[in-house]
Order: sequence, then structure tokens, then C-alpha cells
Amino acid sequence: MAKIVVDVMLKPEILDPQGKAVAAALPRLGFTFAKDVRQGKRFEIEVDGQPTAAQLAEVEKAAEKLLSNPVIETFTVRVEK
Amino acid sequence: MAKIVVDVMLKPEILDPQGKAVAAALPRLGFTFAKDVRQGKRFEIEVDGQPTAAQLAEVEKAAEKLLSNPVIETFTVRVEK
Amino acid sequence: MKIGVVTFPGTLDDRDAARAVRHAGGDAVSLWHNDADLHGVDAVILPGGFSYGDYLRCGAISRFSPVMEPIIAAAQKGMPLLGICNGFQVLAEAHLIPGALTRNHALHFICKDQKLVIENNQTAWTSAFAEKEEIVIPLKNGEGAYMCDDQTLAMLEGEGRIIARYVGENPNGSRNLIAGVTNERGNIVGLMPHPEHAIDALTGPTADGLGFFTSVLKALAAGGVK
Amino acid sequence: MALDTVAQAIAQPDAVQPFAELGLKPDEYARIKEILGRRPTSSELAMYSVMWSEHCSYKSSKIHLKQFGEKAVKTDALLVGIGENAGVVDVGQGYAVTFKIESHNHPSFIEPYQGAATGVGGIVRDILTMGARPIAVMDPLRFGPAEAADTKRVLPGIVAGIGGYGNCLGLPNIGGEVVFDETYLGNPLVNALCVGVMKHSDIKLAKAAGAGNLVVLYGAKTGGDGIGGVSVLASETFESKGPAKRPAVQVGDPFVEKVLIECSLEIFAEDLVVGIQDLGGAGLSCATSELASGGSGGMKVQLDKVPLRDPSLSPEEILMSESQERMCAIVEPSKIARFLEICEKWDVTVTVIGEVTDGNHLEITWNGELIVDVPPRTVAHDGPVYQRPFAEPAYIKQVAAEQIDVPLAASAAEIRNTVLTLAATPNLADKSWITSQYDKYVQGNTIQAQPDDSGMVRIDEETHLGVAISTDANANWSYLNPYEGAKLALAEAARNIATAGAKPLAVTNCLNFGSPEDPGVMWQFAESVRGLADGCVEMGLPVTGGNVSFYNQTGSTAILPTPVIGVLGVIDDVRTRTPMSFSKAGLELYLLGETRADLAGSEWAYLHGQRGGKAPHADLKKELHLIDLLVAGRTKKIFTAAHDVSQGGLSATLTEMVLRNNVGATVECENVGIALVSETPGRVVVAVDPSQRTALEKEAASHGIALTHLGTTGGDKLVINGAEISLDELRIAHTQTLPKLFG
Ligand SMILES: Nc1ncnc2c1ncn2[C@@H]1O[C@H](COP(=O)(O)OP(=O)(O)O)[C@@H](O)[C@H]1O
Ligand SMILES: [Mg+2]
Repeated sequence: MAKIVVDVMLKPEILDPQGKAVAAALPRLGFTFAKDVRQGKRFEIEVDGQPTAAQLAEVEKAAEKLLSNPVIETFTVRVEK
Repeated sequence: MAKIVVDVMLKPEILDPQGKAVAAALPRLGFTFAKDVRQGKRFEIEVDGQPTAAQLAEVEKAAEKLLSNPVIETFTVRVEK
Repeated sequence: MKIGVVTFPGTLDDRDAARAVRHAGGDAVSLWHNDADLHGVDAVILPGGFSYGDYLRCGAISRFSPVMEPIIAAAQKGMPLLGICNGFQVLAEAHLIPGALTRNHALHFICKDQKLVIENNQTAWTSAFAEKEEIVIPLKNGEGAYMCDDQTLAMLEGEGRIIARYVGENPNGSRNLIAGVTNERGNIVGLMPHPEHAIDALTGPTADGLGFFTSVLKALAAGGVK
Repeated sequence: MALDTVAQAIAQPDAVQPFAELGLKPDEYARIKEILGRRPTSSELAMYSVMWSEHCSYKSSKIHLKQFGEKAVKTDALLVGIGENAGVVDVGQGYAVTFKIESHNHPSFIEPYQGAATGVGGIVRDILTMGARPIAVMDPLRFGPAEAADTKRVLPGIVAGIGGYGNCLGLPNIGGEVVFDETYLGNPLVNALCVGVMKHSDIKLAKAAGAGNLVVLYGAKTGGDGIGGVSVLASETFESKGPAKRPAVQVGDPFVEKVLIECSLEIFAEDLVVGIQDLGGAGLSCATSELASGGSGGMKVQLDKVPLRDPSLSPEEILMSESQERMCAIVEPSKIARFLEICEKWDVTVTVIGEVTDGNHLEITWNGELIVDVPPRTVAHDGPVYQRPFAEPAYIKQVAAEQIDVPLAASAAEIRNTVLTLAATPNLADKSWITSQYDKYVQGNTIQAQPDDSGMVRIDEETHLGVAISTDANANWSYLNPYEGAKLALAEAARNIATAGAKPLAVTNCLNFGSPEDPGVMWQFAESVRGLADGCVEMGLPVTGGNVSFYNQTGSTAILPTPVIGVLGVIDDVRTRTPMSFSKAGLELYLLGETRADLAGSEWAYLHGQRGGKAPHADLKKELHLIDLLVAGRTKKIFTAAHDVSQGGLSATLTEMVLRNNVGATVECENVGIALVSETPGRVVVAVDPSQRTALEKEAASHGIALTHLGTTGGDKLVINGAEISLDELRIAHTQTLPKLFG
């Protein structure tokens, strides 16, 4: 069993109300480390055995078609150990 | 500028209706690779310079206090290049 | 009796909650999230809405508002505190009530007239109801599924701390059909459906919700919660 | 590209400018040069191009829309007419109500959730801008066939977006429409209506009066959103150094808008603004030029002061950005301190960006350099006006000649089949899968919402004054005859208000059509406007505002002409409204109005693949008598229930009535085949207590409305001419369609 992770984030030029809210809340709690916060989605996909190249290509396709909306989002696919 | 990533996932024993919905939608689109899908959140935090150990400790604290709810979620903190 | 109604940025049902308090015969006092003063109120309602847009997690940001400090302190000494919907989420995030509220199992917002059964009519907010009384009030939320671990669930069931349950089909995926929960002492109640929208059959499905507000006035008149 | 200043425009008169890429025609570009006496700077060009676009200038529709003003009945009820952000109507007791519909069709196709969400956000700001507290929203929607794959993509997203934004603002959703038709497959329609209430004294206008007053921008920071949303501008034509592609889709932040509403209402309550304008289409270009031309005439703006979300934006882009959740106010210097204080209380970003001046110059600087110097009126109001050619399309005569040939029920089995089929067809099926995603209770003043004929909200808790609104369009009829179609939609919306006993008062509209460059579409448009204007005269109702959406088409196929008409009514005591259905047995059911064989454009014909024939004629005099009868019946407490007959005919009306409170009915109709499915306008089914029979007969006769006894209420079945359908069976048919399709 392996895990494929798809991270989906809003494109940088798109407003991210959630990230903004977190960025505003952190200093109110005394946390001052963040210059900026963006919030996205993380999908953990479990697959049988080691993922093949063909399988990863399929995941890319699914990420583009279902897991993200390319008009406003970008995604990355990777295998996690 | 560096990026600290906090990943927040529902604990395995907590039902994840979003992940379930994705897992159900994939085969309808002809994607058959997924045994299981879990959906969580990804926070990208921009900080000035290379994050120090002290800063990372602060992020851990913020992740525990604000970014996740320990009743239902777990989190990981890491620096991304 | 003075009942405080808190307004966080993004709170929506504050005016409705205040109206419900007045209908029940109390005085509603509005409390501002950024003001750490309770202005002498005898009880507090955290109303519904989308405080801070419900971004991050519902209630997660408002739970740290300045006004929450005196509220938590007073509630821990027995002051009646009711969290409705988003208010319930704030109570859970503040760990005043065990468990958490998560995404509805159907993944979308639902607004419907919901039948409930009152399971515990001994709390500060439910004493006006009969034992096992069935009522209909609006349910409206996107993240109303009550979740907790098995141990907590057994404890809540064992101690009779589930104050109301959904009747019929589970509307949102809550464990054990839980619609409302109280703390050990019975002064703090978290409730997912909206009694403040059911105080008059002209504007709500029924007037069944009024009981929550008359309950607290009765409890306060009797000297509060032991 | 280096900063293009006015000085440079003078020094380099021959610089080549991408006016065509910005959607301007050569003659329009020439006209700009003529106005300015020089070539425009790139910022000026950006402003003119967005403000002279179809969306902002109404250049194709203006000459037709004029009729709404010219033909209008004079009425004291209209406090603010067409031209402002939204019209304002007097509803008595010192209250004024403002309402308007807008379209967000194209963005919703590209990004259903955000497109629909920002559509709600935009119309709510229009209402807020008038000084009103928004009190409810509605959402007339049109989609491709319910079974189509793309409908499964867009519908759930659009519904979630409307709910996501509206619910978060705390605005009850009190009604709308959902219609499926193949012409909307590549171009769904998302129209959003908002209604707001204020005291007469609180009305605000978009004008920047008083030299020395401050221009204040407040709300969200400006980003690169929606640049090119208004015209077809691609920002690369400005060779900006920023991100290669500026997003054409905006993401809304309903939380910021909610805070903006509360903050603005507090500012209005303390009377701190002279004028106000929201930033919608064309963003700052629109707000500054409209405010300036509505007021003293001049304005100076320091554009570099605008708070930015994306620091790489060029001045041209800032002027065009359609970032959501922003407002622009004109504030006297003595009141600015308090203004800033309220913004701080609500944590709203606020910046003074300029001041009002005398004269006729809108001057915009960027770090001290003059980049815009234009007469504001020329940007805001003197845009091009087109006399687009129009001609009756060939299909009109063809379809008019078609005979409708559909099976009509005679036997009990056929009656059952007709009723159950209509109950389940997507256009008539129960819409709760959609409407239950909308909060209808928030604010605690909702008297009626879906599935009632109209939405109704109480506006005064002491006096029980309320308003009712309905939106309607019948695109099938508009397709057959756009003139009658517009009138029929007006009649239906008015009737839907009157069934509850409210009195129609004012009209708004959202005119959704294909390309105005197609003479046939332009004819549909012209005929619809003429029909609506004439209809409003006949019914004595003013048009208070509206919206035009052109270019709704897939390839060369236009959508059906879809004029969505909204009617607002007033009711003096919401407690006395007539509900849509009955909850007890033993009441008498009657049909008000006559039934003819009106099958053209009907749902039954559509179900049988037929869209030809002649649309019914709209008899608005009759409609007025019917409305009077409905209002009288309410005040005289004659009716127990009233529900109009429209799409799906009597079959649909009876289905909705018996299922509403789960009380059946037994009826007997003459000529049952036609009676069940005909869609003759001007009809309503009422339920009355037997003791009210004579009162009803007298009332109907005195209003000249035909009255037919249908049967009685009661039981757990709907029985029509002996054909029995159990309520359970009917409910399953009616309620399962949408959940099965969408999940
Ligand atoms: N998109 C929508 N949003 C809110 N309410 C809707 C929507 N679509 C339909 N409704 C409501 O469902 C009910 C039935 O709609 P419809 O059959 O179109 O009504 P009518 O024929 O009276 O115009 C009405 O109350 C209408 O307002
Ligand atoms: Mg109707």
C-alpha cells in the first residue's frame, strides 16, 4: 500500500479568504511568524502496491478534472512514503 | 523567504465525508486507482528568512491551538524548499 | 433578567436571539466580541451565523475573542450559557462541551424544519419542556454533524448529557442523532438547531423554540444553576 | 510598459494603442480622441473601454430601454427611478423598499460556485448602496437538460455558491426559479435578486457633491480579479510585469461583505456620507466617473493610495479590477474621523483616495503624475449608442403555423399518468434539493418562501407591514411571441404576489438574450422590452430598474429569449396573507378564470417534444381584475388558500396544493384532458370554507372573473374525475426527481 498525495492550492493571484482569516487570527493569539498564509486542500489517496507511472498519470488527470478547478487552482501530485 | 507547511488531517477514526465523496466520484469518471481517499487541509505559511528552531516550535504551538482541533484532527509541520 | 447576546464579526442570528429573549420576557443585552465585559448579564447566548466566515473551522477563530474570557470564567461558575449552531461550534472549540462539529454527511448546507425529542429537561435551558417532549424547530447548518470518540459518547449517554436528539432520518450524520449536549453541571448547552427561529408560527415552523428561553428565565428566577 | 501620462499622450500623439483588443471599435476610439482633444493615456483607454462596454453602457439596449421611462405611468410610489443603482419604492409607514435583479451568467459557467456567489455579492452591494438594509435574496436559474453531464457539473456548484454567499450574509433566500432547457446547456442563467428596506430619509445616491469632500475607498483590498470580466481585455496587452494571466474569475469573501454591510449601515445611521457607490463591473473606473458626474462634476484621485492585494498591479489594471466587496463613499472632512472609527471597529480596510472638486475634470494621479484627465460624464454617461438592426426571425412564422398534437387524458389511467408525469418532470418537480441549501429563516421575518407563490418578508414587527416578491419568465412563450411573452411573465409575477393578497407595486427585470449582433435576437429583445413597457402601462406599474445580459449563446445558438420579471408588492398585515394551500378537509375548491386550449409553449407540449403554436394573448385588464379579487378575498377573509395556475396547468397546481400540507382533494373537471395541462394565463385555484361560498360568488361576479367549482378538500388521495392517486405515490413522483439526478 502506498500513498499518493495531491495538494491543491488557489493560484497566487486568486483571493484566498480562508488563508487571509488565518493570517489575521495568528497575531491576535500572539503568533507573529507569518508573513502570509494560504490555505488549500490535501488529498491522501491510498493505492495498492507501488504506484506505476501510468497510475500517476491517471492521478494527474483526476487531479485536473475532479480534485481541482484549473480556472482558479493549481495542484501537485507526489508519492509519499 | 521560506515556506512552512502545516498539513491537517482528520484522525483515522473520524468519518471523512469529503474524502468519501471523492472516493465515490473517481470511479464514476473512470478512475480506478484509489483504495481510499482522505481529504484534509494544507496551510502554506510564508516566513522571513530560514525558519529557526524556535520559530518552528511556535508554528507547532499555533498548529495545535488554532490550525487544528485535537479532538478530531492531527497535524504535521515541515519546512518546504 | 438580563440575557447577553454576543455578536462576533459574521454573526447572523443575534437579532433573532435577542427577539426570542424578549418574547420570553427577558431583557436582551448585546455583547460585542471585542469587549471583555459582560455588562452585568445573568446568562449569555452565543448565536448562530458564520463568525469569521467559518473559515478554518467553524467557531475556531471566534473562540479566542476577548469576550470569551469572561464568558468562560462565568460559565465555569455556573452562569447559564447557550450556544446555538455556530455558538455550539464555538463552545466545542473552546472545549466547554466535549466533541466537535463536522461537515454534514451530505456535504451541503441544509435548512429544514426538524423534529427533535428533548432528552434532558433538567438543564438551565430545557426545564420548560416535558420529559421526552417532541418539538419542531429549524435546522440550518453546513457543519452540524456531532462527532466524538466512543468513550465520550458512552459518557454523554451514561450521564444523560444529550439534551436533544433528531427524530427520524439522521439529517447530518451526527453520532447517535445528537442535536444538543450539556456540560456536567447543566448550565452550558450547545444546540445545533435554531430555537430562536421558532418563537412564533408566523415566521417559524412553530413556536416550540420559545421553551429554551423561558427555561433560562425560570432557572435564573429560581436562583440560577447549582 | 512605462507609465503613460497625460503629458506623454500630448507629447507622443501617434503612439499605437490596443483599442481593438480592449473591445473598442475604431469610431469609438476616434470619439474618445475627439472628446479629449488628444489620444487617451493607457489608463484613460482602460476606463473608456470598460465603461463603454455593452455590460456597462447598455449601448445596444439603451434606445429600447428608454420606453420604460417614456411610457411609464406617473406614480408617487417611485422615490428613486431608473438610473440609480436600484429603484426605490414607497411602501408606506415611512418605509422605502429597493429591489433589483442582476445576471452573473458567464462567470457561473466558468466557475459555478464562485460565479454564482459573486453574483449574489454584487446585487447585495447594489441594494446596500441605496442606503438600505438588505433583507432577502432570490435566485432565478436556468440550466441545460437535467440529465446532461454538464448540468451535473454546473447546477450543484451554482446552488452551493448562491447558498454559500447568501447564507453567510444572513439573507434569507425567499424564492427563485429553476428551469431546464437544452438552449441553456452551454450558457446557464444565474440571475440574483436582492431586496432591501430603509426609511425614506435614509435614501443614498451615487453623487459626489461638495468640493473639498473626501473620496473614501473601503472594504476589501484590490486584486487582479475580473480584469477583462467587463470587456474582453487580456491584460498582456498592457505588457504588465505581473502574473502572466489575470484571473477573469473573482473569488468572493462573503465574510468581508457581511462586515461591510454592518459597517456601512452604522455609517449610514450616523449620516456620515454625502454619496456612495459600490464597486461592481468596471470597478474604480465606474465608481469614480459615476460619482463625479452625478455630483459637483470633478474629482481628484491618487490611485497609488488604493490598498492592493497584489502589488504588481498597474494603474490600468487597478482602474479596471473587479475585486469584490469594495465600496466608495464621499465624506465631508468634518465627518471623516468618525467614519474611520467605525471602519476600525469592524476591522474594515479604509483609505482616503481623493477629493471632490468643482469643474469638469476627473483627474487621477499615480505617484504624482497625471495619468487620467477626463470629463467624467463622457466616461459614465456619454457612451456610444447603437441602433442595432433587428428583424423578425424566420422561425416565428414557422412555429406559429405549427399545430400542437399531444395525447390528452381521458381514461382514469391516462389522468393518473398525466398527473404523475408532470409532477415528476424536472421543470415541475419539487425543488427542495436546491432550496433546502438556502437559509430561509435568518432575520426572523420570513412569512413565505419556497415553495410558495411568492416570497414575503415582514418589514415592521409592530405594524406587520410586509412586502412580497415573485420573479417569473416563460421562455417558451417568449420564444413564440416575445411581445406577449414579456407581458405574460409580468402578469404571472404579479399574480404570484396577489395570490397571497399582496398588492403589486413595482417591477424590475433581468433581460437575458443571445447576441445583439444577430438581428433576430435583437428583434426578440426589442419586442420583449416593448411588451414589458406596454404591460407595465396597462397594469399601472413602474419599472424601477433592471439589467440586460446579452451574448448568452453557445456558438451560433442563442438561448431562448428569457426576460425575467420581478414584481414587488406590499401587504399591510402579513398575518392576514392567504397561504398557498389548505390544511383541512371539507373546504370547497374553485378555479378563478377561464380555461382555454392553451397548449402552445406548455410543459406538456414540451414533454412531447413540441415547442410550436401560438402563445396566449396576455389580457392584462383581466389580470388586474383578478388581482383585485385576490386582494379583496384576503382582506374580506374569504379565502383559506390560493395558488396560481401556471407551468404544468391545473395538474401541477393541484399536485402542489395537496402535497403542501398532506391533505388530499377530490375534483371533477369538464374536458379533463385539456383542463389538466392547458396553461391559459389568469387563473388561480382557491379554497374556501363552505360558509364563504356566496361571498366568493358575489366577489368573483363583481370583478368579472369566471368561477368554476372544482371539488372539495380532504382524504389521503388526489382524485380527479374518479382517477385516484395516493398522496404517497404523488409525493414520491414529485420529490425524487432532483435527488436522483443530483444526489
Ligand atoms: N432557485 C430557486 N431558489 C429559491 N427558490 C426557488 C428556486 N427555484 C424555485 N424556487 C421556489 O420554488 C417554488 C416553485 O417554483 P415555481 O414552480 O417556479 O413557482 P411559480 O410557478 O409560482 O413561479 C417557488 O416558491 C419558488 O420561489
Ligand atoms: Mg406560482
